[in-house]
Amino acid sequence: MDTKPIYLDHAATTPVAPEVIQAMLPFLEGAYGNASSLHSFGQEAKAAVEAARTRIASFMGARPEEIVFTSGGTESDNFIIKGIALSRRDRGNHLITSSIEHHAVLETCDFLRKQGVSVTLLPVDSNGLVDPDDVRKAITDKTILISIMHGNNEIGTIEPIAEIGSIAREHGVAFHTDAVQTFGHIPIDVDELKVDFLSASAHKLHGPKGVGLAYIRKGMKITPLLHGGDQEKRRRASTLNVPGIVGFGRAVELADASMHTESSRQSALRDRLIKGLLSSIGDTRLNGHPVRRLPNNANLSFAFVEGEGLLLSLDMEGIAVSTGSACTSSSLEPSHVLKAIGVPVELAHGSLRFTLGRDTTREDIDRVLQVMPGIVHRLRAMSPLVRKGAVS
Amino acid sequence: MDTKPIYLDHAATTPVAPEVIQAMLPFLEGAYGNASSLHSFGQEAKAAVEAARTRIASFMGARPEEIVFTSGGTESDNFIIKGIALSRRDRGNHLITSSIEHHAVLETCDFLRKQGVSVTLLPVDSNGLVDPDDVRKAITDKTILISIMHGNNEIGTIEPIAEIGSIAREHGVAFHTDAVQTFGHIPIDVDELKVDFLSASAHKLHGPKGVGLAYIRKGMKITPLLHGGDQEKRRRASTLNVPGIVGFGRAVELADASMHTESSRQSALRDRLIKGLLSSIGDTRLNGHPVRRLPNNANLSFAFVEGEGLLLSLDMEGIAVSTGSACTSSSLEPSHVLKAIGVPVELAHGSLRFTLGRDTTREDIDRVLQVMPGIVHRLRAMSPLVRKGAVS
Amino acid sequence: MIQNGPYNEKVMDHFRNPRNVGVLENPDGVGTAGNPVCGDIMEISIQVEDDVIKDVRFRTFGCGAAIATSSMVTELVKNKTIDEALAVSNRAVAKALGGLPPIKMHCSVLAEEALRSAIDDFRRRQGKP
Amino acid sequence: MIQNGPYNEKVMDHFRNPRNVGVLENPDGVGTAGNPVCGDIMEISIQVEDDVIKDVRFRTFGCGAAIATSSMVTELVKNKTIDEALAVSNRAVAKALGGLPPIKMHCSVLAEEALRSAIDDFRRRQGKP
Ligand SMILES: Cc1ncc(COP(=O)(O)O)c(C=O)c1O
Ligand SMILES: Cc1ncc(COP(=O)(O)O)c(C=O)c1O
Repeated sequence: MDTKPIYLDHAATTPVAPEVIQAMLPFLEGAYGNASSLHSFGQEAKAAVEAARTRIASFMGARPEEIVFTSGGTESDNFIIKGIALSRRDRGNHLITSSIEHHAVLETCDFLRKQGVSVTLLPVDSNGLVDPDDVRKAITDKTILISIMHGNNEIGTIEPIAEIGSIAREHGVAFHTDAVQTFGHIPIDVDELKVDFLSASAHKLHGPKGVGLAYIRKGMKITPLLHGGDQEKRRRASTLNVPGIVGFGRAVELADASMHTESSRQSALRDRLIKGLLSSIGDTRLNGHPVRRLPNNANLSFAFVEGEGLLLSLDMEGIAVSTGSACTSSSLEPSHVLKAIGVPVELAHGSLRFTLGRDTTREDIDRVLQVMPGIVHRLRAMSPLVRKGAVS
Repeated sequence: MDTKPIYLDHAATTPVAPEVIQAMLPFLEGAYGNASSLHSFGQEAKAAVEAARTRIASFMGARPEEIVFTSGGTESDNFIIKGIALSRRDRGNHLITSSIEHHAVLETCDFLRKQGVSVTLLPVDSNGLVDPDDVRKAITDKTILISIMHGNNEIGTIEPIAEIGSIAREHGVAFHTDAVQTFGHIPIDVDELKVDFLSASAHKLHGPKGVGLAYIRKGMKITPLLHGGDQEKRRRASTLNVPGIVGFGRAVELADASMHTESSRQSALRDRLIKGLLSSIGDTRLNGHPVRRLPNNANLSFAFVEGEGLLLSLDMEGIAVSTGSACTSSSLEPSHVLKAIGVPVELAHGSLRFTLGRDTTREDIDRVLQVMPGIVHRLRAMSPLVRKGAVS
Repeated sequence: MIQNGPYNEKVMDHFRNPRNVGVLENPDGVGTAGNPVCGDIMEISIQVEDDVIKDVRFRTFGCGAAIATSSMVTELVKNKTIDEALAVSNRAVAKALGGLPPIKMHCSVLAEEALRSAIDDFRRRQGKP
Repeated sequence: MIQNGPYNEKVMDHFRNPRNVGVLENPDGVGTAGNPVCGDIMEISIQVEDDVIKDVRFRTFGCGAAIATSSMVTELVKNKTIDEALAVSNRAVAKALGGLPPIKMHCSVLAEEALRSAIDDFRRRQGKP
């Protein structure tokens, strides 16, 4: 392809910002010390880690000591959910979560279920919203944790976290939110959201892959997932990923500076994309909430065709999108999220997720709008599901 | 300080090789795709990951699909030991390990002990060697895993892994070795060592921090530690750390090329250091095996003084060393390893670990030999443990 | 073969330029395999003269591999006798495409099934068992 | 204060150039605290004239903080009356050093203890309670 590639899969991962790479390089090149070492090499690394921790904590209204660095969103989700299940075993064995969580939450809950923990999977409405009242009703005296994601990675719906947080507090139940998709994209304040635990991952906000964080509210006891050395106040062992953490810190700084303008800029482009696709291609629907959605997410289903064919056809045009969450794109199952919001299975198979980023321009969107109708038309012409004359 | 800093703490972490940084940069800059994504960005990332996997597998005599990338040595140790304890729960609940393992193994075993698993901690001799016969005797019909480290991170002793592997096979017990300190430093072949599981960490061989591997012999079932997406054939979820993995691959390539010459070069320098210190400073002993030791490790105890004072004094001279394992350097306890080999506690407090690397020169060693006697003398002069006239 | 995507160049060629797309006006046999709930459905129609498949068309709802295997199976059986066509296994289809990712091998099975189903339909119409 | 090591500049200064190292020839009181098994032992000897600590020396086996706190406590009590010296708390020692890492606060406690032990010894020798 001759034209500049257009990356519209920012929910899968984002380009590392040049400023982030610049911030990381000194810690790859010269300042390579182990942050646990007492000598100057170590202390230089440690100072950089603590600066990043302070920066990130202040961004989310937390205290530095409430941040535990991890290897990513998956580890944070596993750490928090398993850690609470273990540390509160004597208080109960019931978890509440939603049916549209990321697999890092759902599979962890599934694992715990096999260990004898009972799990309530709350339904969502057709826009993907959890009803806070459902949460209230699901709480029992055995409930030890509620885990509801902040923004959904597939359909972009933003959940009523603060409302659920109030309910959790009323009942004295710990509350976790997977904020991997929202962190750095929309404002987050752990006190306003009333969360006790939060997961985030640097590579979703133009930071490096392989680093994330678990926010653990002061006073909350939790069993570690990684046992070993004394790092992170004995909450997460292993040599600190200094360049990764420094990069995460810089990425948060950049997000902080641009979040406000980017979120309105991207929302406008997102809406242009959604309106354009819905109007130019028949038998197409938008998935997720029309308004309460991530600024960068457009998820649509195109009847009669299968998503992978659309994805490959777009890829041939230099346009990168996703058929669902990247981590399950090799699965044959249609998305559990689309299923949960009631998209018929055949239609779910024909879904695409476009996720915009800081680098996305209006020209990019217009190019998608230009090529999509032809691609859908070509695949529909091949599809046995199209009744003759059903689609032009 | 005016002189060039001398880094002699390679067991804590190593400088990232310039070639490794060069290999990583393209995957931070342009090729930032998520390796699970179907589009070209994703497939480019995936191809790079698979090339690294193949490279690393061949280095250790394994098949690519036997390698699971993790966030480091600690995660690999936790994953393997907890994963086997869970997946073989119906076959038994007994683990065998040694008293000189890294905390990532010991603390994991401790955690499992609290969950009802029984753990045999084998002693070591005064050189730090595990007796294979002790392993044999400890095996019961409930034993599900033996975990003995390849090379000790504090005193450098290399354990008789192949012998223990034979015994494990005879008894049909799975066998894990923590090879974090040996990987890339001495030859490793999983078939010759007769291991079923192995842990390694890239930052110990001039690779990046935050990436490691778990070797899992074909056919061995194991419960994941990180549940979530479909990555790593469902053995370890989370977006792959593409630049980290690529860097790990390059680091292994470099180690492969230089290991042979480096191991004899470093052994010679190490011996020069040990002999020099023993001869110029009285009341000093070498810890660990005189011959079966890591090429880059010298661990010595200096009577009457405390290690941190030595470390800080050396740091003031621009020389970076460690008092034990970096991850516990903030602890007040003397090293469990020195205790296990019978070093009296007061003496253990006065121990230093010098670990050499590819960048270590003879001049570096000579400079240490030049400054150490004065440093020890100065601290001894302050020490109430020195009987008048006991030390010059 | 170095692949830049999930599929090799041959698969991508058949995905990009599928052969024999469509439905025959007056087919002698039509068969389908798969179902849309599973995300794959293939429809093959054949025209048979003197026991030879003179023309063949397919329509597929499915992933890239599903489209490519349908396309390839039509190529492989065109101008073959019915018996020769029945001997075309799913492995032969996958092989002709230069290989498929393991997770996509089921698509080649579907292609084989759709073809057999079309031949069954042809035989039924002929009054054969 | 920006620190480049585990300790601030003041602590490092006292580690590098400890004040009043050694043992007095004819002390009026000697005290120790800690024990080598724990990795810290301090010994303080004092010379007292008219209830004033005229001279003081220390020897320490221990970490950088242990050495620095010993050094600082000798500075703080030199030329103080016994009562003034007894009023020097471990927090005062840590504060005079510009702060210690939390994990090292026990060193300042040891320094206080060694001093009190030396004063106790002095009083014992004086026949006081
Ligand atoms: C909502 C959500 N949670 C968790 C994760 C897992 O994060 P990571 O892949 O960094 O482990 C992701 C992304 O993959 C996500 O979108
Ligand atoms: C023997 C050994 N095992 C495990 C580890 C843990 O590795 P990491 O810090 O990369 O998690 C280390 C080093 O810290 C080690 O030396």
